[in-house]
Amino acid sequence: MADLTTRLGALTLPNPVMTASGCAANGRELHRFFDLTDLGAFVTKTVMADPRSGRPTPRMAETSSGMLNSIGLQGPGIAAFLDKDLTWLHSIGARVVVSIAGNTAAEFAEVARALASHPSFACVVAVEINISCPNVANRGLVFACDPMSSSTVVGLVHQELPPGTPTFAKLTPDVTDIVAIADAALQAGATGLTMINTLLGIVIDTDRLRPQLAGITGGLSGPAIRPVAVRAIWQVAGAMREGRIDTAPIIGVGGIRTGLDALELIAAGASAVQVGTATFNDPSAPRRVRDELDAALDARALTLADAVGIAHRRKVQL
Amino acid sequence: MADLTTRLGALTLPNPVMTASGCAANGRELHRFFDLTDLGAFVTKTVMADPRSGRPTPRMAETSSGMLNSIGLQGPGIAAFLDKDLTWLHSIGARVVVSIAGNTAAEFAEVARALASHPSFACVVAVEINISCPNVANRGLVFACDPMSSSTVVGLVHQELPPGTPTFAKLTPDVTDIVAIADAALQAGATGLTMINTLLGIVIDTDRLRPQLAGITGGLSGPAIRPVAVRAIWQVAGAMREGRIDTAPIIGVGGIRTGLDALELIAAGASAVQVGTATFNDPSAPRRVRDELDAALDARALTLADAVGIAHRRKVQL
Amino acid sequence: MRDVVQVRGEVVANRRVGAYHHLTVVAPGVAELARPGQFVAMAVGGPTSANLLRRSFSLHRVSPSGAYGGTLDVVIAAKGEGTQWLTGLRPHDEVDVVAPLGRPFPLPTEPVATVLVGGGYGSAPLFWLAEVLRERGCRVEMVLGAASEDRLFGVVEARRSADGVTITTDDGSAGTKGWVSDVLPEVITRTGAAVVYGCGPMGMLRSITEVASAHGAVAQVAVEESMACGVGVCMTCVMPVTGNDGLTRMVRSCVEGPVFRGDRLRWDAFDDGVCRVPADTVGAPRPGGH
Amino acid sequence: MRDVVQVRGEVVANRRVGAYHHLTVVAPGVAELARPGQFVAMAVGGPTSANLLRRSFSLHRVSPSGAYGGTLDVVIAAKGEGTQWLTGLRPHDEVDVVAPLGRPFPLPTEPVATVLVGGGYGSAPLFWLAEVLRERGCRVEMVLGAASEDRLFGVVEARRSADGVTITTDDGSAGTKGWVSDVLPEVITRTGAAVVYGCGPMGMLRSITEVASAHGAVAQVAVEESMACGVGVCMTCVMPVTGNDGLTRMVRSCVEGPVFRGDRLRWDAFDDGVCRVPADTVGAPRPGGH
Ligand SMILES: Cc1cc2nc3c(=O)[nH]c(=O)nc-3n(C[C@H](O)[C@H](O)[C@H](O)COP(=O)(O)OP(=O)(O)OC[C@H]3O[C@@H](n4cnc5c(N)ncnc54)[C@H](O)[C@@H]3O)c2cc1C
Ligand SMILES: Cc1cc2nc3c(=O)[nH]c(=O)nc-3n(C[C@H](O)[C@H](O)[C@H](O)COP(=O)(O)OP(=O)(O)OC[C@H]3O[C@@H](n4cnc5c(N)ncnc54)[C@H](O)[C@@H]3O)c2cc1C
Ligand SMILES: Cc1cc2nc3c(=O)[nH]c(=O)nc-3n(C[C@H](O)[C@H](O)[C@H](O)COP(=O)(O)O)c2cc1C
Ligand SMILES: Cc1cc2nc3c(=O)[nH]c(=O)nc-3n(C[C@H](O)[C@H](O)[C@H](O)COP(=O)(O)O)c2cc1C
Ligand code: FES
Ligand code: FES
Repeated sequence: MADLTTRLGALTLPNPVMTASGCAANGRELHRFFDLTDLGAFVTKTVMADPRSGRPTPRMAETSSGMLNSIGLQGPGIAAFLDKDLTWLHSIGARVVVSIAGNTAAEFAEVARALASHPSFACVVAVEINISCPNVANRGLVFACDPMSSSTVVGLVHQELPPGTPTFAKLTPDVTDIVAIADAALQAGATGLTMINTLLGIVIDTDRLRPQLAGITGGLSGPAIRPVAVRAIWQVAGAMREGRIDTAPIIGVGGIRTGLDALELIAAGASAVQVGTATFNDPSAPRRVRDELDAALDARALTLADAVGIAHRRKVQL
Repeated sequence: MADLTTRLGALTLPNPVMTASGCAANGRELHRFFDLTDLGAFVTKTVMADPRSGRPTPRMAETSSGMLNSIGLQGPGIAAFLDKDLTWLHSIGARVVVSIAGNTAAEFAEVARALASHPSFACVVAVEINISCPNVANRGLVFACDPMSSSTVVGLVHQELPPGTPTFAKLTPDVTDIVAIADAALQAGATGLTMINTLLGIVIDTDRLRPQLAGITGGLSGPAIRPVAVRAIWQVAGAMREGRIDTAPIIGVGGIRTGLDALELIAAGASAVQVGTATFNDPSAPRRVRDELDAALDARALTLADAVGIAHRRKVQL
Repeated sequence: MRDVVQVRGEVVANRRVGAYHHLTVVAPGVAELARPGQFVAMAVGGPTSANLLRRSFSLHRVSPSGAYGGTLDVVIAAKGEGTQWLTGLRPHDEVDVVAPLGRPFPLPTEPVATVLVGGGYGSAPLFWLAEVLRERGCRVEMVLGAASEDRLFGVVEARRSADGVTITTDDGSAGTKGWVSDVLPEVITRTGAAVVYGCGPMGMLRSITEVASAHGAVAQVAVEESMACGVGVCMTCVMPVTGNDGLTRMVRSCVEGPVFRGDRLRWDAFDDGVCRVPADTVGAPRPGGH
Repeated sequence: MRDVVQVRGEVVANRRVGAYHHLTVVAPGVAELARPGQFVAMAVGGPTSANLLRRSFSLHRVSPSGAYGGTLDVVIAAKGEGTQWLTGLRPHDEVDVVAPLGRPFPLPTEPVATVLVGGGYGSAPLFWLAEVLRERGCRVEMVLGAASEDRLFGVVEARRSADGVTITTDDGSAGTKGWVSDVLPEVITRTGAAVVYGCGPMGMLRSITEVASAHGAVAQVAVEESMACGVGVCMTCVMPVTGNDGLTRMVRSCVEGPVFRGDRLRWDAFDDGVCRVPADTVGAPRPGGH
């Protein structure tokens, strides 16, 4: 057993493996396959203020080593989420990261406020601010495509949470300069960053010759995008090492299927990782990834802490 | 046999299938597997002014349904290219698209000038301007990440080519707003656009725990990225249909392995397609894709011209 | 208690049956938990696969212990990459299975007459259902329909499992030429059926529901929507269903289905391969909204 | 005339040999074109594969026509996903092959003495080479080395194909304990060899080259660099090689190799798993970058 303990700012977790938001619902379903408390943390499906039906179907298309989804942030709304889902997660003793979003910056704040005032907030170890969603006030441009919108949201959410609550801004890779967005989120007070959300993609149904998803575009996820996730983490961690932006913990997500995949993101600079699409292939994937990571670190005689960002230190000088 | 004839502005080609720059060298190697004149056009490896050794090795990493490459635009320089490679392509009767690049906007122009004055320019049906490469004058930022740099390059190249020479600006998907870059390239005089170049990625070697590529970052290509290519083409073709930018032909590239894959890009708005990484899996891929596309169009009782952008017309109104 | 298992199954047999493949897989632990109407999700492509998503199939039959340990049977139409891979499996090949999944067909508490309607491979789960119903003293009639004779599944088995069998094919190559909905009214009327069970394409399930309602019977239908996970975590498989409170919600067909009461499904939302979100759905987009 | 074929091969046999698998594949047309030192590129993972790139293997042997039509043999060490898939193939499975590729070992025009040095599976192409050399009247000595006995390939075959055989293992489990370079000077001296052929890991090829040069022999070595295409179109497999004009260029080892004259390779560029571009290479990056 390698020492898997990880530190994300002031937060310490027994191991670095989490579910990814939207890939594990709110816990009950995966709890049939493994004990959620085996994970470093459980990340909930992004919740917004009101109930949302989500998009029409088809909502998914399989792609080479990945998939597109266009769920449209379907969910019960924050009130029902707190009373039913978070309360249940609390009852089983899970460490919970709650993912929140809003159509406007004010809605983010509203959701954060409701969350902070609920009794089950006690099980919340961090809040993930999903800024990779469309900003209604800005022509539907994704918050995380714009440094200004990103920092507004993060700032407003922080005001609603008890001081010291760890927050992670979740970034989209669909930008020219992810370091600039990371910088804006950290300047606005985020404890750290979660990278990456899905890439925007389209699949055409070649029988009907129209987009396969009813909502036309969807988010690309799965092993196909892992090199993009590793690159995003590397760039942002690199900017931190060079002092170009503040140093902060990174949660890596994107294409992790095995313990070695997780190790890639960790070596690039992530202090924790999330397993998303792979869970659809194997409902036990998050726990399996934890065990495989454990074995991989053992085989290399490393602790988790040793491995974080190790590839920067070992990179070849040409 | 479906009618595969395609029109790219003033240029008419007998079929829409091409090789992708850098995935077919300069022709001799693939000519052992099939006759290059069977293709709509042959696209050469990007050539710059001087000979270039390219990057150290390892230069490649296999990824899930794709690969990373960091070749570093290795090549013989424009003079040797013209005398040996273009002359040979001319001799076999190929229709050639020459891909050019430069470290500076002026180098692009220099390469274009040399090209235009060579006797074998006669076999050149179009010039592809690979602006998805680093601009030495702008901190190494890729030209195609910035509308201004993109338009400067395209404008300068145009001045060096005989009036009416079709040019295609090749765009990177690694930008927040690809429509803005497309617009800049077209405003500057490009006949059309080639989309997409590779996505920036990193793979970590989990034994050595350092980046697997000697050059650290590489370009992600292959079926893994097809949904991103389809999306980029869809967005730009959509902007054209809505009159937000000038209408111009699009050459689609990214993840095509089969005729149905090609049809996806075509239905999204591409008038021609390029087959890149799939050639490494199957050296006959470009010609096979042509034949499979032919059969797929036949089965749907469509000509190539019918199929271009058809998914926009058929999309579901919600 | 665990109500689902994930096991590395071993293929015992893979037989061609008409247009389909009948696959038998050793999958210990499934039979003890499974009931008719539930399904299995199988991983495809082996360790180097580019296809990540599991494929779902109705459980045709399960047997708690045979010569090889507990097995499950499915009937597969080779369609795309995943089903082609599965139907190409040979004995001793491995396939990862998660089962049983979803809600089974609800069984009547009284020994009423029932009609079981299957379209194409949709008949696969019905023979097992028929046995269970007859054990409870229910009369079971079966109606099997398909485009053509080779796409009918289980005609011989139907004669054994049911008290009466009616066959339809679109082209008339077997049984009555036409659709199951053409013969269904007569069967319901004749048997006085209280419940009609259906499994097959959505269009067929809709007409079964209409015919059943018109004849005072309840329809229980097993739907088929694209599923990325099959276990309830991805929200891709939703459809609009009206609940006991009269409100429509987008519910997951993998965990709240695949069996729904036919009259609870919002058939008006399905059209041309798309299922829209009815305007009165809980949380439906508001004008200007999401 | 075509000098390469792409065919859908069929596996005839897959035998375990020590730490390796010896695969025989029906691949019509290859044997007629192939010469020792050339290689084959095989697609892996079947139709749903996430592994796009072909895997390269030295041709161990070819036979123009046997019971099954022309075949080729390769010796494979299971390492990552691709080689695991290949070594798991069973008779009648299909595998797409492109062969022969690359430049073969150049043969001496005179009947000189030669030494053939193989490290691990690197010996695979040498037995065929030995036959061809002996047909030309060359004396052939073989030196086979590996980490341990199970990683030696073809010791028995070597005794048949060569006039003398020396074995080394790192752990002494067979033959002399040590490296091939420890015994090579004696073999060259004793036989008066004019050419040393080598195939194996890069470190070994380097020392073979050094020993050969020191003893006035020419080294011809078959290198191994990661290859994305194997056919010369991707530029991933390059290494710095000095040409007849004395200039170093980054050349493709798949078409201009895999066999190079050892003294033409810029060994100084290889270090710690990376091959740098020597500063005097044609087109090398200038300060300030390319
Ligand atoms: C509850 C349930 C029970 C089913 N029972 C059977 C059965 O008994 N026999 C049988 O032959 N088929 C059955 N199907 C349909 C079967 O799952 C699909 O035909 C299969 O997934 C197609 O996979 P593919 O790789 O061949 O096709 P592709 O088109 O390549 O599949 C691409 C993706 O879309 C999904 N997909 C495509 N069509 C369907 C579909 N109709 N339903 C769900 N997902 C789909 C696939 O799972 C995959 O993720 C059932 C589906 C569901 C949801
Ligand atoms: C000319 C040549 C001849 C070879 N002959 C033999 C032989 O006779 N027997 C044998 O067992 N092996 C041989 N190899 C090595 C063999 O090609 C690799 O072991 C194999 O490609 C590894 O594939 P994998 O999927 O198991 O490993 P992975 O590490 O999963 O491969 C990932 C990617 O890297 C490439 N790669 C990894 N290692 C190598 C390597 N050493 N050489 C080339 N590409 C590599 C793979 O092709 C693949 O694209 C030869 C290589 C070359 C270039
Ligand atoms: C079906 C699906 C639903 C998702 N929903 C959310 C979501 O609600 N909130 C969010 O922040 N990310 C969401 N994501 C993105 C994932 O959390 C993750 O960032 C992304 O899928 C990349 O990781 P992966 O490759 O491991 O899946 C979703 C992804 C998928 C596939
Ligand atoms: C090995 C390799 C080398 C490439 N070299 C070039 C190049 O020189 N110029 C260029 O414009 N694109 C180059 N590309 C990008 C391809 O032309 C193409 O845009 C990209 O690979 C996406 O297509 P694909 O998925 O079909 O490969 C290269 C791609 C690969 C894989
Ligand atoms: S298939 Fe994933 S929730 Fe139903
Ligand atoms: S492997 Fe592609 S050029 Fe050598």
